[in-house]
Amino acid sequence: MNNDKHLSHPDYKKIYVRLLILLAISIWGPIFALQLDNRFLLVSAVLLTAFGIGAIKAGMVAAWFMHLDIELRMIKRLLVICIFFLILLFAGVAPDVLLPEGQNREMDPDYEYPKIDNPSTPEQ
Amino acid sequence: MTEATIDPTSPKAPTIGSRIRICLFSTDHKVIAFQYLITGLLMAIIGGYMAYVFRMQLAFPGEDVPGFGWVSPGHYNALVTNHGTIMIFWVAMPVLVAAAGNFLIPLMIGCDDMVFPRLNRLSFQIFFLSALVLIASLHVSGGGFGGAWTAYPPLSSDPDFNLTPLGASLWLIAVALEFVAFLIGGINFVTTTMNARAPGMSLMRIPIVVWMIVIASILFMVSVGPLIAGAVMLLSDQLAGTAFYDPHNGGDPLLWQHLFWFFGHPEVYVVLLPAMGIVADIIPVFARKKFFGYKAALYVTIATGVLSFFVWAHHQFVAGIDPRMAHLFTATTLLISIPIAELCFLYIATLFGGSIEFRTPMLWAIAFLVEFLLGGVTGIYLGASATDINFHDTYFVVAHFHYTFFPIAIIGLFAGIYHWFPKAVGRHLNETWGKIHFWGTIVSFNFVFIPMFFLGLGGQHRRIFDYRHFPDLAGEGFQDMRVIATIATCVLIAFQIPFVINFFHSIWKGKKAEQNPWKATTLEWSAASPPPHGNWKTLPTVYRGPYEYGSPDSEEDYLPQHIEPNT
Amino acid sequence: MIEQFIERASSYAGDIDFLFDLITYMVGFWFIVAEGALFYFLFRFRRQPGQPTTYVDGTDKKHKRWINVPHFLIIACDVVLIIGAGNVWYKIKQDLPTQDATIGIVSQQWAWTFVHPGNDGELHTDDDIRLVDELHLEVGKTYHYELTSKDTLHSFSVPVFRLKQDAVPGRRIKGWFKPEKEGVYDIQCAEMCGIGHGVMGATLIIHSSKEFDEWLAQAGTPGKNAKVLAAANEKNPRPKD
Amino acid sequence: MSDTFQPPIATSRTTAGLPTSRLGTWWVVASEIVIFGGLIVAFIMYRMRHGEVWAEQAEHTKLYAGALNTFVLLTSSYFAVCAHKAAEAGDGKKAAKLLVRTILLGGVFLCVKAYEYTSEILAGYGPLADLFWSFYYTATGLHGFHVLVGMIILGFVAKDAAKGKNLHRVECIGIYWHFVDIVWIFLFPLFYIASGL
Ligand code: HEA
Ligand code: HEA
Ligand code: CUA
Ligand SMILES: [Cu+2]
Repeated sequence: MNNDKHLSHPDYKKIYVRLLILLAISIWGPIFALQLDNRFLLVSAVLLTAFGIGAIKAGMVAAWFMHLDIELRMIKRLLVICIFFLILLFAGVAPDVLLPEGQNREMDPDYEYPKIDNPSTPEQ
Repeated sequence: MTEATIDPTSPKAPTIGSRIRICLFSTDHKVIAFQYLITGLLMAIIGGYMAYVFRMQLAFPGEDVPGFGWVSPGHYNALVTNHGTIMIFWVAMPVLVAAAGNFLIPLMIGCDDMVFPRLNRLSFQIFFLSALVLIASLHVSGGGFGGAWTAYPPLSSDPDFNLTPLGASLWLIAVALEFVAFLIGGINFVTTTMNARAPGMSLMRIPIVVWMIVIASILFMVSVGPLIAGAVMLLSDQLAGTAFYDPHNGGDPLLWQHLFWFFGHPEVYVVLLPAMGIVADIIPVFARKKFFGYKAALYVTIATGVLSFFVWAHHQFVAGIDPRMAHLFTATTLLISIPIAELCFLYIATLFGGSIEFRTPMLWAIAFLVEFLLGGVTGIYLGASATDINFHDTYFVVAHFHYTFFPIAIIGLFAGIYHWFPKAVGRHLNETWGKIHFWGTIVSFNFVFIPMFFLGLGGQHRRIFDYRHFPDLAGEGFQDMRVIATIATCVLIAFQIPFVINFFHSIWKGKKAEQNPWKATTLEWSAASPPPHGNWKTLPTVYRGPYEYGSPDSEEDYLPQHIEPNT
Repeated sequence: MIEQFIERASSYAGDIDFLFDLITYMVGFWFIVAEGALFYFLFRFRRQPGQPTTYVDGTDKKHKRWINVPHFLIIACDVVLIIGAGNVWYKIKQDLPTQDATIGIVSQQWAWTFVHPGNDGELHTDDDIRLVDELHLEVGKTYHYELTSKDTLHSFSVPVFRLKQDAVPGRRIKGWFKPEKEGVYDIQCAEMCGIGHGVMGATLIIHSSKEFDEWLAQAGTPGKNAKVLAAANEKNPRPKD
Repeated sequence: MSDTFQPPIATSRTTAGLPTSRLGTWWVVASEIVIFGGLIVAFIMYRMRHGEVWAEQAEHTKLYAGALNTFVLLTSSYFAVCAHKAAEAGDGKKAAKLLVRTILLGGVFLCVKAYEYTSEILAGYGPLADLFWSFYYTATGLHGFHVLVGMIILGFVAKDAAKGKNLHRVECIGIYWHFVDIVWIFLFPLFYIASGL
C-alpha cells in the first residue's frame, strides 16, 4: 500500500534533543520557582513549567513520533473527542468531589481527613 | 449449531473433532456470533430464573420458593443484583451488540470477515471467562454480591459492610473482564465498518443497524474508560484496603457514583441503539417501504449518542450532589427525548403508504415500538428533578427501565432472531409457534410491569425483600398487584418454552429457507443461506442505498443493493 | 394522580403531585398521538390485494413537515417541564425556609436515629433527645434536618412527604420539610445498604401541637429519656476508624 | 490453528484511507486515553481537594528517579521511531535491532520503578500509607503494566521484523509505545514535579 509510505521522515534526532532540553526545563523550572515569595507567581510558574512543558512534550511526541501531524483528520478528531469527554467528566464531578462543601452540604466532623504523622524515619 | 458455518461444498465432512475445533477456535464471524448468542441466551435463562425466585418471594414472602427454597435477605439481594448485572452485561450486551454486530456487520457491508478475526475470538473467550467468573461468584462462601448492580461504595468496597468479601470481588472482576471483552470487540466493529466496506458501499448506503451498532460501540468505548479506572480503584479498596472511596481517609463515595453513571447512562443507549437498528432494518422489509428519512435517522442517532454523555447525574439527583447541578442535568435529560422521539416518529412514518405483512419478525418489531414508547415517556417523570425526588429508587423506576430494557433486550432480540434465523441457519422457524410465543410474551410482559408503576406511585421502594415490614405497603391492594406481577412472570417464562423448542427443532428440522426468503434488499441476503466461511464466492459490489422498496426502477417491489443497474 | 395512591402530608407534596400531572398531560398527549398513528398505519396499510406500496423516502418537504413540526412542539413541552421541575426542585432542595426546629437524622446499618434538640433548642448538646426508628413531629411546624450516615449510603425517604435524600458518610446534608397532616406513616431506607436494607424502616408520627407537647414532656423527662438514650447509644456506636 | 491462519480479504481493505492495523491501533490508543484519563481526572480532583496534606506527601516521591525514567522513556521512543523509519525503508534487520534497544530501555524503566517502589515502601510510604500513595501506586502500576505489555509485543514484532515479516507492525507498536510514553509525560509532573503546591 503506498499509503504506508507517504511519510516524509523529519529529523528525529533533532526532535529528540529538543525533548531532552524541555525535560530539563520542566525539572529545574519548579525547583527554581519554589524559591519565589509570591504565591501566585509560584503556582503559575510551577504549573507552567511542569504541566505546560509536559503538554508541549506530549504534543511533540504525538505530532512527530506518532505522526499525528500527517494523520487523517478523523483520527485527530477522535482523540480530541476523547479528551473533551474527560474534561466534561471533570466539570460534572468537580462540584461534588473537588468542592464537597456548600449548597446545604458540609463535611461531617466525624470524618475529618486524618493528619498523618510522616514516617520520614522508618520505624522498625 | 455448527452446520450453520461449515461450507456445504467443502469436501471434508464434519467430524466430531472438527466440530469441537470450530466451536472453540473458529475465527469465522458467524460462529463467534452464534457463540455470543447462545451464551447470552443461556445467561438469560439464569437471569430469568433469578427474576422468578425473587418475584415469588415478593408475592409470597417467607414461603419456600419451588426450585430454590427459602429466600434469606442476603439471597434476595444477591439475586436482584446479579439479575440486573446478568441481564445487562451478559444478555443485552452480548446478544445485541456482539452477536448482532458480529453476524451482521461483515455480511451487510460486504466483506468476508471481521478485519481482526483473532482479536474477535479473543474477545469472545474473555467474555466467556467473565461469565464463568460471575457464575462462580454466586457460589463462593459468603454468597454472591448483594450491593445492587450499581455497586455503590462504601457498601461494595468494605467487606465489613457487605459481608460478601469474595462474592463482591469476583463480581467486580467479572464485570471488568466483560468490559475488556467488549472494548476489544467494539474496536473490531468500528475498524471493520470504517475500513472494509465493499466497493460502492458509501457511508450513506450502510444499513442503519450497522450504523447503530458502530455508534453504540463508540459510545461504549468512550464512556467505559473512566469506569475501568474506577473499577481498579474499587477492587483495590476491596482487596488491599485502600481508601479511594472511603470518607474516613480522604476518599469520596460520590466519585464512584459519578464514574459509574458517566458510563451507565451511555450504556443504556449502547443497548438501545442496536435494538433500534434491528427494528429499523425489519420494518422496511415487511412494510415494503423505503426507510423514511435515512439521513435524519442517522443524525438523530448521533445526537442521541452525544447528548447521552451530558445526562448522567439524573441518576443521582438525591444522592447528595450539588443541588444546582440538578437543573443542568434535568435540562439535558429532557432534551434527549427529542432525538429519540424523532427516531420513533421516523419508524412510524416508514409504515405510511406501505403494504404491511405481519410475519413474526414484524410483529416483534412493532411490539418493540409500542412498548418502548411507554418506557421512554415514563423516563420523563424521572428526568424532571422534582418528581424524581419522589420516584427515585421506587418501583416506578423499576417499571420504567423494564419497559425500556425488556423491549430492547428481549423483544429486540427476538425480532432479530426471527428475522435472520433463515439466513444464519438456512432453515425457517415455525411461524405458528412463533406467533404463540409472541402473543404469550407480550401480553404477560405487560401484566408483569404495569402493576409496578402503580406500586411505585404507592411509594414502594426497590430492593426490599419483604414489604410486610412497612405497614403502608403491606395492604391487600398492593399485595394483590405483587401477586399479579409474579403470576405473569411465571406465565412469561413458561411462554419461552415454545421458543426454545422451536429454535432447536428448526435448526435441524425446519423448513429449508431459500437465499432471500423475505425479499429484502440488504447485502446479507445475497449470500447463500447459511453463508459459508468467507460469505461470498466473489465479494459483492454495491450500487444503491439499503432500502429500495417499491422503487420505480424495478418491476418487482424491491431492488437489492448488489444488483447492477441495467443502464 | 399520586394522591390517589398515597396521602400528601407535607407542604410541598402538592407541588410534586402537580408537576406529575403536568408531565402526564404532556407526555400522555404525545404517547397517545404516537401510538395512535402507529396503530392507524398498521391497520390502514396492512397488506391488501390491489393496494401496492408507495415510494416515499422522507426527503420531500411535504413529508418532512410531519417530523419537523412535532420536533419543535416537543422542544416547547420540554422547556415547560424544565422550568416547572426547576421551580419545584429549587423550593424543596435549595431554598431553606426559616425553621422552627432542627432534627438530626443519623443512619447506620440498619437503624435510624432521630435527634431532637431538647430544651436548649440546639443540636449536638447534652440534652439532645435521641430516638431510634421513631420520628415525632408537630404538624404545621417547619423543620430542618441534618442527615448523616455512620457507615454506608442510606436514603431517608418519606413517601407521604414526597421527600427523599441520600445519606452519605462523610457529609452532613441539610434540607427541610413541613408536615401538614396528622397520622402515622412509613419512613423507608431507599438506598441499598446491605442485608438489612429491607427492614430498615422507621415510623413517622405527626402529632397535633397538644399531643406533641405531651410527647415531648414525657420523652424529655430524665428517667424516661435516659432509657431511650441508652438504647440509642447502644445501637449507635461511634464510627469505626 | 494459527499456522494455517489466513487473514481475510477484509483486513487488506482501506476504505477509510489508512491501513487497518494502524486504524485499529488508534482506536486502542483512544480507549486507553479514557482509561488513564479517568484515573488522572480522579487524582487531580482529590489532589486539589486535599491540597496541603497531599503536597506534603508529594515531597517524598523521588524526583531524580522520575526524571531518569522520563529520560529513559523518551530515548526508547526515539529508538522506536527510528525503527519505524528503518522498517519503512524495508530494512527489517535494522528495525529489529532498534526495537531491541527500545525493549531494553523499557526494562531499565521497570528496574528504576522497582527500585523506587522498594525504597518508598521501606521508608514507610506503602500503598496504604495514605490515599495519595494509593493513587501513586495505582497510576504508576497501571502504567508499568502497559510498559510490560508493550515490551512483550515489541518482542514479537522485533522477531518478525528480523525476518523481514509484518514490517507494518513496527509502526503500530511504535504508536502504542509513544502513547505509553505520553502517559508518563503527564504522570511525571502530577506525582513528582508539582509537589510544592
Ligand atoms: C435501555 C434502557 C433505557 C433507556 C432507553 C432509558 C431512557 C431514558 N431514561 Fe432511563 N433508566 C434505565 C434504562 C433506560 N432508560 C435504567 C436501567 C435505569 C435505572 C438504573 C438503576 O438505578 O438501577 C434508568 C433510570 C432512569 C432515571 C433515574 C431514576 C432514578 O433512579 O431516580 C432517569 C432520570 O432521569 C431516567 C430517565 C430516562 C430518560 C429521560 C430516557 C429517555 O431516553 C427516554 C426518551 C424517550 C421518550 C421520551 C419517548 C418518545 C418520545 C415521545 C413519545 C415524545 C413525547 C415526549 C415529551 C413531550 C418529552 N432513567
Ligand atoms: C435487560 C435487562 C433486564 C431484563 C430483560 C429483566 C427482566 C425481568 N426483570 Fe429485571 N432488572 C434489571 C434488568 C432486567 N430485568 C435490572 C438492571 C434490575 C436492577 C437490579 C438492581 O436493583 O440492582 C432489575 C430488577 C428487577 C426487579 C426489582 C427487584 C427489586 O428491586 O427488589 C424486578 C422485580 O420484579 C425485576 C423483574 C424482572 C422480571 C420479572 C423480568 C422478566 O422479564 C424475566 C423473564 C425472563 C426471560 C424473558 C428469559 C427468557 C429466556 C430466554 C429468552 C432464553 C431462551 C433460551 C435459549 C434459546 C437457549 N427485575
Ligand atoms: Cu439503609 Cu437501605
Ligand atoms: Cu440514565
